[in-house]
Amino acid sequence: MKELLGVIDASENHIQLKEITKNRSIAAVPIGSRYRIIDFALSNMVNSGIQDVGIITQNHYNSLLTHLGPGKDWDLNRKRGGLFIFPPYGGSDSQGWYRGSVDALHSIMRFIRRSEQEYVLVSGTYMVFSFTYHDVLKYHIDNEADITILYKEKKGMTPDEFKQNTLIKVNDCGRVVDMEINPSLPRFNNIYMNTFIIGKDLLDYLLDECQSRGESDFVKDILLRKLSSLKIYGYKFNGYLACINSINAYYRYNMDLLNSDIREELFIKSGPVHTRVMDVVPAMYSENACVKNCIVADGCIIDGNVENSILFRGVKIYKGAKIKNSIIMQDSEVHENAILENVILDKEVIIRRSKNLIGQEIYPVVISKGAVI
Amino acid sequence: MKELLGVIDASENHIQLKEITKNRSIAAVPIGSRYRIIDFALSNMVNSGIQDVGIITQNHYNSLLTHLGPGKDWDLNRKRGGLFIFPPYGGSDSQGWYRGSVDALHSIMRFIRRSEQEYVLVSGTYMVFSFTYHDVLKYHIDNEADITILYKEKKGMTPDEFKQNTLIKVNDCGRVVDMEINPSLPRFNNIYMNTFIIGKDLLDYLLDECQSRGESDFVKDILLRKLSSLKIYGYKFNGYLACINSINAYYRYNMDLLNSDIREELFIKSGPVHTRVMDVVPAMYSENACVKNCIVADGCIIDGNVENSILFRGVKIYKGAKIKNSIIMQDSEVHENAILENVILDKEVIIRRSKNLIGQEIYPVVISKGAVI
Amino acid sequence: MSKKECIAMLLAGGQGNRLGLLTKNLAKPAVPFGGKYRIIDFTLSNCTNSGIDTVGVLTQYRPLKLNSYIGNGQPWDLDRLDGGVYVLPPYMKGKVGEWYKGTANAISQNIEFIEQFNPKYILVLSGDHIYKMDYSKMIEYHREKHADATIAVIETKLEDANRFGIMNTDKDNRIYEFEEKPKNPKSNKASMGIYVFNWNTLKNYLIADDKNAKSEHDFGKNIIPQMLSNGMVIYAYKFKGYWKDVGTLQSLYQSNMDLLEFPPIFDLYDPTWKIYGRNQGLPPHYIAPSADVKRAIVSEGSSIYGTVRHSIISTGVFIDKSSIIKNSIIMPYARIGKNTLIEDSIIAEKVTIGNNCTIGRRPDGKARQIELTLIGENAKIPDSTVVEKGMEIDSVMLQDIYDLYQNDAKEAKAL
Amino acid sequence: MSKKECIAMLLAGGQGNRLGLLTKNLAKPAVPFGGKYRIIDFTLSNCTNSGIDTVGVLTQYRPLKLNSYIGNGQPWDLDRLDGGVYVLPPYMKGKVGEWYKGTANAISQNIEFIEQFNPKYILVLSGDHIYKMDYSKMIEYHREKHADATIAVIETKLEDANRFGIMNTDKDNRIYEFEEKPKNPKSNKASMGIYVFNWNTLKNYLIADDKNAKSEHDFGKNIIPQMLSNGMVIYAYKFKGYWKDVGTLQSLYQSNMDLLEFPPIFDLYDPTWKIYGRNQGLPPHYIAPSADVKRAIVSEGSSIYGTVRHSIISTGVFIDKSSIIKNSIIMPYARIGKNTLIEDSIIAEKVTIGNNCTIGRRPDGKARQIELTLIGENAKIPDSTVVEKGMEIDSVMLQDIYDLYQNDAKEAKAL
Repeated sequence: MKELLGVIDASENHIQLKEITKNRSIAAVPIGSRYRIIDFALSNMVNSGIQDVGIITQNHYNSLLTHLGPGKDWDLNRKRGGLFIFPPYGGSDSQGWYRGSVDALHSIMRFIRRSEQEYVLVSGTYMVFSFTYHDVLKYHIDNEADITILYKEKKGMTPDEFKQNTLIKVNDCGRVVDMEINPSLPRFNNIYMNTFIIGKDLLDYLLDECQSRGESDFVKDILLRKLSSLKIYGYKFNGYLACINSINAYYRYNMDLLNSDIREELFIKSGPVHTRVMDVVPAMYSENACVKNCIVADGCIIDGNVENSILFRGVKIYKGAKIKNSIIMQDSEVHENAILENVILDKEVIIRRSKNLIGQEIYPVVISKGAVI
Repeated sequence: MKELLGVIDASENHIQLKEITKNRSIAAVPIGSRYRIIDFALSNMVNSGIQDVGIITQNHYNSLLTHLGPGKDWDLNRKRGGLFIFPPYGGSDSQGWYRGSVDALHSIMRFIRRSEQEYVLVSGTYMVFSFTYHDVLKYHIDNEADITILYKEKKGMTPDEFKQNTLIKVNDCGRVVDMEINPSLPRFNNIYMNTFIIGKDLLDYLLDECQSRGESDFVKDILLRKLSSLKIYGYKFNGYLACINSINAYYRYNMDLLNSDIREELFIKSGPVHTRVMDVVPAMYSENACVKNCIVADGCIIDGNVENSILFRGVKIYKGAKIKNSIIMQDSEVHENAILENVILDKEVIIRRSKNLIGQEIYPVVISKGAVI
Repeated sequence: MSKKECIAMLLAGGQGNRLGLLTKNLAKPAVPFGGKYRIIDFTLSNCTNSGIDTVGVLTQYRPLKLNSYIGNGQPWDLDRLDGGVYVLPPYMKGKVGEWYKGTANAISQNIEFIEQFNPKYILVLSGDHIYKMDYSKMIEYHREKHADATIAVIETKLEDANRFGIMNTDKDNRIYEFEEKPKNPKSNKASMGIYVFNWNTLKNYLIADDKNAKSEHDFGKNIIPQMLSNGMVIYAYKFKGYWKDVGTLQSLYQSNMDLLEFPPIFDLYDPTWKIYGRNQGLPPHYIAPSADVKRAIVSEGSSIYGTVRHSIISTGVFIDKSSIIKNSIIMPYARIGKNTLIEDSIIAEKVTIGNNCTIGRRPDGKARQIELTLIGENAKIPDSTVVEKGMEIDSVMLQDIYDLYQNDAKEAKAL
Repeated sequence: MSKKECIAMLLAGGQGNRLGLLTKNLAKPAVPFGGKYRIIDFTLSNCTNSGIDTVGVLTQYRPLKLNSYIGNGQPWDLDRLDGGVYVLPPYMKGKVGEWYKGTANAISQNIEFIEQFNPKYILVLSGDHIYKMDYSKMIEYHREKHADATIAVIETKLEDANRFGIMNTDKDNRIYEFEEKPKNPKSNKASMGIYVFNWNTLKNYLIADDKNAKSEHDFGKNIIPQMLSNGMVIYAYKFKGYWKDVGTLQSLYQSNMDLLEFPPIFDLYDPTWKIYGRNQGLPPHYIAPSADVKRAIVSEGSSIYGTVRHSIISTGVFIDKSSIIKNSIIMPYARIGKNTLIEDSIIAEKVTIGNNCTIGRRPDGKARQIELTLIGENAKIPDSTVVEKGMEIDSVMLQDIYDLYQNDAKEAKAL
């Protein structure tokens, strides 16, 4: 896909997951035992054969920078092209914090203009799915579209998720004919996936026009306004979509990964999900381990009981500990006879002997990074 | 040199070279046909076998980031350790722009503390020299010194250079007994080279103490004050030193490179000076070329006359052009019959046919990047 | 290229006959180990962790997978600008080429390669040992002793000493005699096959040895004895810690099982001495509600629906419901069907085992030395197959068995 | 490993006899070219620039320097996680090993390597051609034509066609006949030795060819004619642009000299098609006040105090005062003394030439075909030596000459 430049807008600081996003952006939030949320958006591009990817970051970008490094693990540390990370204030075009997606994109317009590609694929990170974009680009070109946006039918999603999203109406030809932004009671059937393809020159023109009017939101100030004047097409995505825009959604979608079909679709079908390689040993199960329905990363040492849970790298579960319906992030430890249920432990948390933490499925308890309880 | 952590403080924005530092830090200023000033400080560390290097940057760090990339060209793109670049606001410890060297170092103290090394070598960039630090570290340890600073006898240097520098007095045992900062008429004989070795824990303590008193300058607020309470030793450097703290010094020291002995010392004796590899073809001399006493980088095409000059990569000199005593940076072009004398052209300058630019040796004409004249 | 203090030469040429079918299509150092590693990972990681950034891997037997596995050396941080890892096969000089004739000859044929780096010391390593060792300390010892050569030794039980090359040393650990598998060992210091040499000294011995038609061109049998008889200064460097030569199926199996001991005999969890390997980019492993996993190592990308006891489950393995894996090593990407029992077995890479099979069942009530069963790479074992204890089976044999069966069937019909 | 659309196999095995002493210690693709390159840089850069990220380099002759030069592939951006560049020597399978017997056999011995990547197409390249070509366009053409094989051809003068493998095609460029060096060529389409094959098809032909004891196992002589006779669809892909087989000393010299043409016949200055090579990290070159350099290519790290005319000066070369270099190639790190004349010569790597020498002087007033003089790698030419036109000299010969001289002197004394 030499024609497609990838851009990931990871400056989405309107998405907050309680303590989990206190010191990291949503893009850097750990998910699925060994990944970060951005791994999906980035791997989708790499698996589509996209060779140049720019990532726009905003506040708390440190953990994201550490995670991405020079892009080796995505094979994007190339001599020409590869991975470009834009910290705020980085581009000489930028004038401070981004008010919205238009500011964010505009700040890297020089990078986009200089690229060799004709089209730009822009994606966010908090919509998690695995997909390759060959067909979308073909669809875009065949339709002679100005913009092609990805959408999925909303069925199966909860009202919570609509509130922070855009719903669209698509006619029989695939043209997007109407949109509603963050509705409480949506009239339309399709959720916009924060991902679109656009010609480089058109993007340049639209961003400039929008900025010159003092506006800053790509969906509200560009897509919605231009529905009739531009040919905006919708590409229907039929796969699995996780929209991680709240702590509940985060919890629920992690638990989804215990379903083998969903794992198959996310991790295998569209190619591997690349992530930072940590060189950790395989997981070790002791004589006392009792593990049921869990996904477990390398480096775990399990001497206790774990059920319906997600264990990240290097987690230690001591003898007699009982863990149920929980997410335990990297290097956390649950000591002897502690009981956890419906809990999210951030990284490097220590739960001392015989402590209990019980949350509810619709209100999981969240423990901040490094806490000792 | 597994015991030594390298830190380059490239936040030196008190050093300004007219238009040349308008959009780049002094560390990123081009020098010697194919280098940037920071290449020397960084290569010194790499050639000393230092494996982890942190670089502190401040404003205009974009060209520096592009130049360094992930550190491949210095073999510092390692799995563990290697090159760490700290943009301002990058560390969660930092609270804004650095007031001075203490702020700069303090902002990366977490990085320093976490390192495996026992000692830290801190260096600036605008003092250009080629050296390896094995003997300095041995000297530091043998003396049981608290801090060891590098100095060179001032003879041969001009009064201009003292004004922005520190001069020191060293006793027979090598102890630094007095210092004077930016003197107009110096009483001491030795110039401090902005480079020192210190124990990691001591550095931590001193920075914290200094910051807690609201002070910010490492030389004035730490070195000078602690002359008696700490064992501060001077290590005498006997090699070639270029102190690039003004446009005149910049011009003069570039011209120094036409001296073969100086080139031998800078580029060969202490190991190669690594820089960004650009994959440019060798230089091409036409039938009409007449070149005398010049250093010329790859990628130049020379069809005219050049004397006593420094040509950077990709420079084009057309037929009949006459260039003398000048520095022509990357991708600049001098068209037919133009005449340049005592001129510094920044990158991508175009001098049209038959234009003349004549400066003076002590006042070279400087043309900004991208200018067309 | 700049001068290097020390470069390592890793002998990875052996065919590894004693690993049976495992090395039929695979160089020994590329054999999987410990769930997600290959044998060579340990030596390469030791090099990186010891600060040795230039490693020549000498290989002539089926190096393809090894070559691809090593690739650009990035997983071991050996993708260096100046140095890094090089796979060194035999090559033609002028009109003739010759294969490596012994460990010493393999180094000797690569004198030119080594000279490029102009090293002071050379570290000779084997590609089939499992251990963690800081070579920089051994080199430091070698330097301090002003030795011409230093040999790493491990203290064995005296009764085992007759299976090793034994170093007889003076009080200062200087070696005065070397005995290959002595009947009456005078010492328990066994050579680990790890040598440091002053390169200039070794080079001369290699050149001389090459001209000696009677020599087997082997370090232990020829070079070291020759150096000793010339009065060269050779020291023994005592190594303490876990070390295992995994040159036989039995020792490979045992060394894998050692990883399951708790507290560990051989600890891979030390963050200051990571073992690096090529990562496959697989998702985390999944333990199903029907699974029962105890005393096991389980690697990324596997899915377990059955029972696992005291076993190593490698990357990408699938174990279906109601199956039982006991005291076994399941190598990468093997797939085990439903209701199958596997005991005391090594199941090689990409093997498929059907439903209702029994592989290597241990006779009831008898506790004696484990007799291993081995299913070779890519073999497809049909449903309801019984593989008896101690057998070694690969896909070609399976075809033979099948043909035989067809023949029998034909003949039966003909009758 | 993931499936690759196309992988490249680069034939770099040849000894390159016709490059004389230049390849005495060096594989042909590692011979320096154009000041800072080596011959193989052009093909590897073409691969990278064409988006082909997996390249096998088949080599068996003195691959050390080539191996070190290629290293981890980083200079050509071929240090990929999955793919990249692999040096592929012959290897042992079971007890036996065999050297590559021909171009086709070299590929055939690496079927297993290729299968790992499961490619749809395979691009077969030579390691000793100088050209810039976008292989992705050729593959696209191959795909559009639904061809089984596609061969790149260049149109030569009809009178030269008898020195090439000539493709006779129909109007659509489909090849119906292949003639090796025909006396009466029917076409001027010469094979460039660049092939695209459907891998599955080629594999079958390779396996069949290997079993044919009469075959020379060569693409041009055996595989292509066999495919044609079986009615396979083979197309010719016309290449326009600079292309030179630098398999002889004369053509290597000429191709270097072509770089000095202005406007360039072969343009290396195109930023969209960079030629990559391993960078030596040398300082810029220096032209002294006493120097006079015209019509020359001068590379990093050299210092010129003398006169250079119509010559290639490579990296790290030193040319002292009052010396004159004319119509010559001075390869990396050569050092030329004072007051020395070099004409129509190739001075190989690391040669040292003393003061007051005359190398390859052209007889006055005679303008005819250039007869080259070659000084081989590492040779040290003493002061005041005269090397006559057309000679090839290396350090070993110099020793012989010296011994001879000593003998003569002794005999003279004895008399």
